[in-house]
Amino acid sequence: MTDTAHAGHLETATGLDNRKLAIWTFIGSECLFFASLISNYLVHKETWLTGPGPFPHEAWTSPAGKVFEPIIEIPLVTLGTALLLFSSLFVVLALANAQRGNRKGLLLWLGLTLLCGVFFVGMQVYEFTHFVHKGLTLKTNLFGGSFFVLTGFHGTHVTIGVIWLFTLWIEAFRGKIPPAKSLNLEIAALYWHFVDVVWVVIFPVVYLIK
Amino acid sequence: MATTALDQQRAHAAAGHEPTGLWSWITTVDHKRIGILYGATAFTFFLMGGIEALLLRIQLGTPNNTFLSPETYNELFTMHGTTMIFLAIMPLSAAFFNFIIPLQIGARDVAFPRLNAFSYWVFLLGGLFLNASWLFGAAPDTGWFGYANLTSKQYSPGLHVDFWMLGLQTLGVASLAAAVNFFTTVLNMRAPGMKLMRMPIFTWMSFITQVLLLLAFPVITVALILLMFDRFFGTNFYVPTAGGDPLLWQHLFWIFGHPEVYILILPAFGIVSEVLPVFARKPLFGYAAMVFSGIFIAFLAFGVWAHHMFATGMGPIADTYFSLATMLIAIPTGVKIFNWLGTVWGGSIQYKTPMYFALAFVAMFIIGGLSGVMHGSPPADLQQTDTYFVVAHFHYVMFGGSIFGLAAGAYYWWPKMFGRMLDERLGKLHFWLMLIGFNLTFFPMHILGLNGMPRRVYTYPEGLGFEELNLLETISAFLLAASFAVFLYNIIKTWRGPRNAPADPWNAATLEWTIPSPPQEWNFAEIPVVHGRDPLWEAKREHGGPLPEPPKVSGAGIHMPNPSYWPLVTALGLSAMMSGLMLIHHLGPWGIIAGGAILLFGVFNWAFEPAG
Amino acid sequence: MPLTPASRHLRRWACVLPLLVLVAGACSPGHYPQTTLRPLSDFARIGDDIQNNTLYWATGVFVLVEGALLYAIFRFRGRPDDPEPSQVHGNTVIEIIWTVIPALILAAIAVPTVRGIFQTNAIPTGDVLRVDVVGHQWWWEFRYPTLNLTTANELHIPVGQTVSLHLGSADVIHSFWPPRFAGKRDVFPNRETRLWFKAERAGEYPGQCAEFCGIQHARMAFRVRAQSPAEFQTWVAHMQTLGTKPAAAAPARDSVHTASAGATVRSDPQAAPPAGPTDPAYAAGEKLFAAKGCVGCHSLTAVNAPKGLVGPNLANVGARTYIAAGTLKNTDENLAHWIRDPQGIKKGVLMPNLGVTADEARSLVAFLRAHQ
Amino acid sequence: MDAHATSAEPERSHPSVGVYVRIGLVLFVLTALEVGLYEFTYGGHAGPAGAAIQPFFVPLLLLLSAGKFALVAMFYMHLKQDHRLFTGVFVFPLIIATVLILGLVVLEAYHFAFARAG
Ligand code: HEA
Ligand code: HEA
Ligand code: HEC
Ligand code: CUA
Ligand SMILES: [Cu+2]
Repeated sequence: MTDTAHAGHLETATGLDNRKLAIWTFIGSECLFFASLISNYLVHKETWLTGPGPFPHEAWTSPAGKVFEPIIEIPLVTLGTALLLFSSLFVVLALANAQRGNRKGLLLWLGLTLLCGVFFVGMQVYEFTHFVHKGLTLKTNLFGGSFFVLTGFHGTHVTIGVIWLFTLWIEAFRGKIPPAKSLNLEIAALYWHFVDVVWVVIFPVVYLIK
Repeated sequence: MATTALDQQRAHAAAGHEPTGLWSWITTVDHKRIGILYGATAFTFFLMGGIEALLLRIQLGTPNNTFLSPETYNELFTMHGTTMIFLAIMPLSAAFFNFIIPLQIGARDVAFPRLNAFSYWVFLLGGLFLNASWLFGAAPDTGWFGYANLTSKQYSPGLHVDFWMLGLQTLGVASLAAAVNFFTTVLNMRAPGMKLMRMPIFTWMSFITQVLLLLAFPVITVALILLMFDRFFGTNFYVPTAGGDPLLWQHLFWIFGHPEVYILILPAFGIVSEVLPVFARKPLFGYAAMVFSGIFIAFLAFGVWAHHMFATGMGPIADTYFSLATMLIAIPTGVKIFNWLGTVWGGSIQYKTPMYFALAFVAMFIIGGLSGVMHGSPPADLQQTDTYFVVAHFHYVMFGGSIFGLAAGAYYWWPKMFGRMLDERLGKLHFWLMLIGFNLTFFPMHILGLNGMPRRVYTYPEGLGFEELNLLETISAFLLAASFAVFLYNIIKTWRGPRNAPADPWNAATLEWTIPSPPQEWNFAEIPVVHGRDPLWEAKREHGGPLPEPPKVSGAGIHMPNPSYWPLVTALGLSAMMSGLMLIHHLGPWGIIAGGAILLFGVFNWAFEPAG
Repeated sequence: MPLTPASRHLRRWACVLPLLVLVAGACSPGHYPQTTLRPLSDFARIGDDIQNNTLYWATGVFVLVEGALLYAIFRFRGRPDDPEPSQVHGNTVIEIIWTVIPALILAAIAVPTVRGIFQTNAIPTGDVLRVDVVGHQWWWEFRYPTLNLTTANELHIPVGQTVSLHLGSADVIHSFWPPRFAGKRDVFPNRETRLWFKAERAGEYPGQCAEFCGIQHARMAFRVRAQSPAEFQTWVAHMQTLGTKPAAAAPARDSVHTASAGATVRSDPQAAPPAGPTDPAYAAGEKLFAAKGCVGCHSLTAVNAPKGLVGPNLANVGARTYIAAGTLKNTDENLAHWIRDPQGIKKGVLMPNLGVTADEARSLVAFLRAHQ
Repeated sequence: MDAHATSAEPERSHPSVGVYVRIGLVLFVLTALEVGLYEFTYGGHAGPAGAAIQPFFVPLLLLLSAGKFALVAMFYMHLKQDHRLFTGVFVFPLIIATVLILGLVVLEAYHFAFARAG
């Protein structure tokens, strides 16, 4: 992805790489994207008890007398959260290896990052299906809607990150990420960390705060 | 096939010839060509928006008119507003970002040329998508800010809102991609010596615009996503019966919408700040104040959104905050106005067409700004809101402001873009028709609004006193249209003429005028080194007079990015996804999947294509 | 024929004068019954005073700045061969001045604004008349909870008493706007909003929905009928007698409102007194009203009226100035036309065409006209 | 950031692997604290102390998560060492985003409170 018009004039005015500046710009913009989604979630907290359950932290008895347990399962999500945090650690280690030209280290840590990412997505898929089985869908109530949309868009970001990192893993495997090109990984890593810190906010807001 | 075409072009370029032909435009990544594409497309959409407005005006010319059915009227004002804002003014500004910014900062192209092409294609496809709704008899009909819950499935069945929602979503992608690109370009691609505080003021204002785009568009993206889930997937974010809240839409929309109006005006501020000094033959007065007031306006833009919502009854504390914050914007804007005055004051004003438009811009924008301040006072705004007084306000800022500013830019940069001088006499005719037509069309709206004429009504009854002024407005709107007919004629006439423009026809100050008109593909044979704010004036002063005409050079050894069609493929994939979404109840997920596959295919080929 | 200078002069004025008259007429608020510029209540005055204050300042700024601009445009005209003017880059003192002066002007605008914000947001207490306003696509429902009355499209209020409006919506967002009495207040399906004012003068005044609410947003007007306290009491007492059967002798339609400029005077009462229950057309109409399904959407009782009906309450429909939310004058012809072809008159309206024949319509009109 | 870098400024060296791992541990501990806090306030281990914590629960949680956020941004995303421009490009939107969330929640809460009181 070397898409810059810096032919014959390699330095930029700030001395910073175009792509790195661009990804930071994009991340800045994404802050507003997730802020809006989080606002949506919080705003509906007031009213999401309208409509049928189940609900996150409250047990609920349907008019027909069916009892719904609180739906959120903190241990499972804690595991996912930890995995995502560790993946952030792994990807900086992968980057450090890439910068030092240690291809094996790079492949190892990047591979672990990918595994964590895949597990996180898997965790979410499991959680979503589990919720659906328990009767919570997008349409059930506003908790369902705002929960699935917020965590779903986060999950989509993670999935894109996984695909991106996987491409880089293959590139690395084919020896196409020498230290001079470690920036390719650094950029993907920045995105990955950002997706991670978004989860750092979502986790307490959605799962822990009643 | 394709590769050979690319090869040919590469060979062409190496030999120093500009590639020509349709294919070269489809695969172009040259910021100048993309700028021209933006300009031509946006101007076409502007004419469409204008024709829509003329139809609205015919309907409103007389009371109880039946020229248009209520549905058609509602579709027309919605599409008129949406078209003018998203398909005319924003991309017309983008045309100038594209063509002018790299030239002004002494760069050979933008930071990401292929991303730039992608932005254009997405914009084009988004605009076509939105207007395709006419063919299905389902043009959007809920107003340009589409308030929930009127847009819900229950109250707006059919495809009208779907077209609007997905069309805007697509256009948002284009704007965001372009914003990332130009943000990076301005920061990173400046020629040596061009410090931030030496940047031409147009580049500065455009840069601030990119920041606004970056921060405002994600919010409407989310607002539209929520609407999309409501309409397609049965959520209830805006559906009150299920606990959802239509007011949330208003908040999200205006958090985007208010910064959006500064997205519309800041580029025009920039253009005018270039034109006034050149034709007054005096440097811009208070350069630093101009820059900081622009930044301040952008910053405040995020804190005033609810002044569009005074009638919702937000309570005294919120009203007070939003009212005071709104009024505060008058201060930095006033600083700009006074600095423009200071610029022409004591100058030696050369009355060329661009200067006419620039001066009229200042005069008209003041009127719109002052009515804006009147809106900023909630107890008064409760009467003004949703009347023609608001319609008058925003046409004064958007037409009297943005369009006059963009027209100044068009006349000013036309010779640079096409190597031809537009006809001065026709230009002035265009100007006078436009100035008079504009004021006669929109000034009476103030009076009508304060005297009780609500907006967005397809007709009004007799006896409320609205007849005379509405008829006057309708007639004047045609005068306004005539002014654009003159402009079109000027373009055609000039097109037939020779390429007669020198490199620096206006005795200007900035780098784009140091190179031939039109510029060669690589812009600068040698990247310039900048020593001050008005590099060309300084060079001329040093030289003791006009500089000699810059020579055309062969360009051998200058490496330019390769043309590529992957941006177009990717954009097509995105549009296919949007169409798939709209047809989800017919195709199931397959449309989306197919679109997504094309998108991914495009992205991967793009990523692994040698950029040259 | 050559014109003398004087007659040329005359000619010119002959062209200009009518134009001037037209413009002057078009600019005077008296020309506009729905104007916001001649407030008739305490609430509207607060906004009007603030608007005037702002407008004065704005006019001052306008004259000064545009004047300076025009002066510069003419004064500093230059020719290409003129020497380069002196290259001024800025002036800190003057820049500070033109930052501070606008700030002071804004303060002069902001102070009354903030005061006005708190005044208009105060919740009225004491002797207030509560009215619940419900916006429907595309008509207005008015309920008087303390009087247990319901009516539609005409808001009756007493002069001199503060009315406290509690507003809501049955479907989408609308905006309630009685320009002579108050600014707009949006109505929402999921929250209550508030508005209040004390009318100062009797009369009938137009109002309008001001938030785009679908295909017939333009035709969602209403009337405010401000009445003297005594008249209002009479009206209340009369309305409270309106059950399914109208009172035998409906009071003559009140045409006593002062003919103040801008207020529409009640049209003369229909020449013929309204038909009573004994009229055969009335009886036929009554049957049709049930048979055609009108009852499904319309109530004919003002007292204890059911909530949530699709159509407006018709208990006193015979006495309204307009029908269908300002679309038509309430004449027998129009009413019959409306009953036969609401979709043709107000496209998209939520009242279907029910296949009423001309004869049936006549009976229905007789029946409805008696509901005054 | 106005300074015109003449040569691509070699970014100040990134932290060592040891620092990364230590940050990772801290992140893990902070997460554990978050969950623990929940457990002791509302969860299975909520004792009498839980009620006492409740008023501080949300601020504490937000503080913990802000800490994690800052650690990742500063060390893993290298904001601490990299060019200040990156910090600006990230933190400015972050501020606007935070204000936006707060503003929306407050405005909507007010509206609902008002609607109910009415
Ligand atoms: C180019 C676009 C543009 C611009 C620049 C502006 C500029 C401003 N706008 Fe406008 N506005 C719109 C586009 C724009 N607006 C649109 C499209 C809508 C309607 C949307 C819809 O409903 O469809 C709208 C609606 C709108 C409203 C909502 C009205 C309503 O619906 O009830 C308000 C309320 O406060 C407002 C205020 C302002 C203010 C205070 C400014 C200020 O920025 C103006 C500042 C400028 C000046 C004040 C003049 C120059 C200053 C001086 C000469 C200094 C001295 C002056 C003083 C001391 C007063 N605008
Ligand atoms: C930049 C923005 C912009 C511009 C330039 C305009 C331009 C015009 N607008 Fe605007 N308008 C809006 C933005 C804009 N508008 C918005 C946002 C709304 C709100 C929508 C909503 O409520 O949702 C609105 C609403 C709006 C209304 C209110 C509708 C209503 O509330 O019911 C009216 C009514 O008169 C109107 C009229 C006009 C007119 C007459 C022009 C004219 O100036 C147009 C002049 C231009 C032309 C006429 C070009 C055509 C030229 C030719 C035809 C030349 C001939 C050549 C050929 C045929 C080849 N507009
Ligand atoms: C499906 C519901 C429905 C039915 C059935 C219906 N109406 Fe209506 N009616 C409405 C609605 C809704 C309006 C308000 C229309 C508007 O102004 O937008 C209305 C308005 C009216 C009005 C005007 C009231 C006013 O003050 O503005 C009259 C009179 C009327 N209907 C009479 C009738 C008669 C007579 C019938 C039977 C033949 C009938 N309606 C059947 C829904 C209905
Ligand atoms: Cu109701 Cu507009
Ligand atoms: Cu605004």
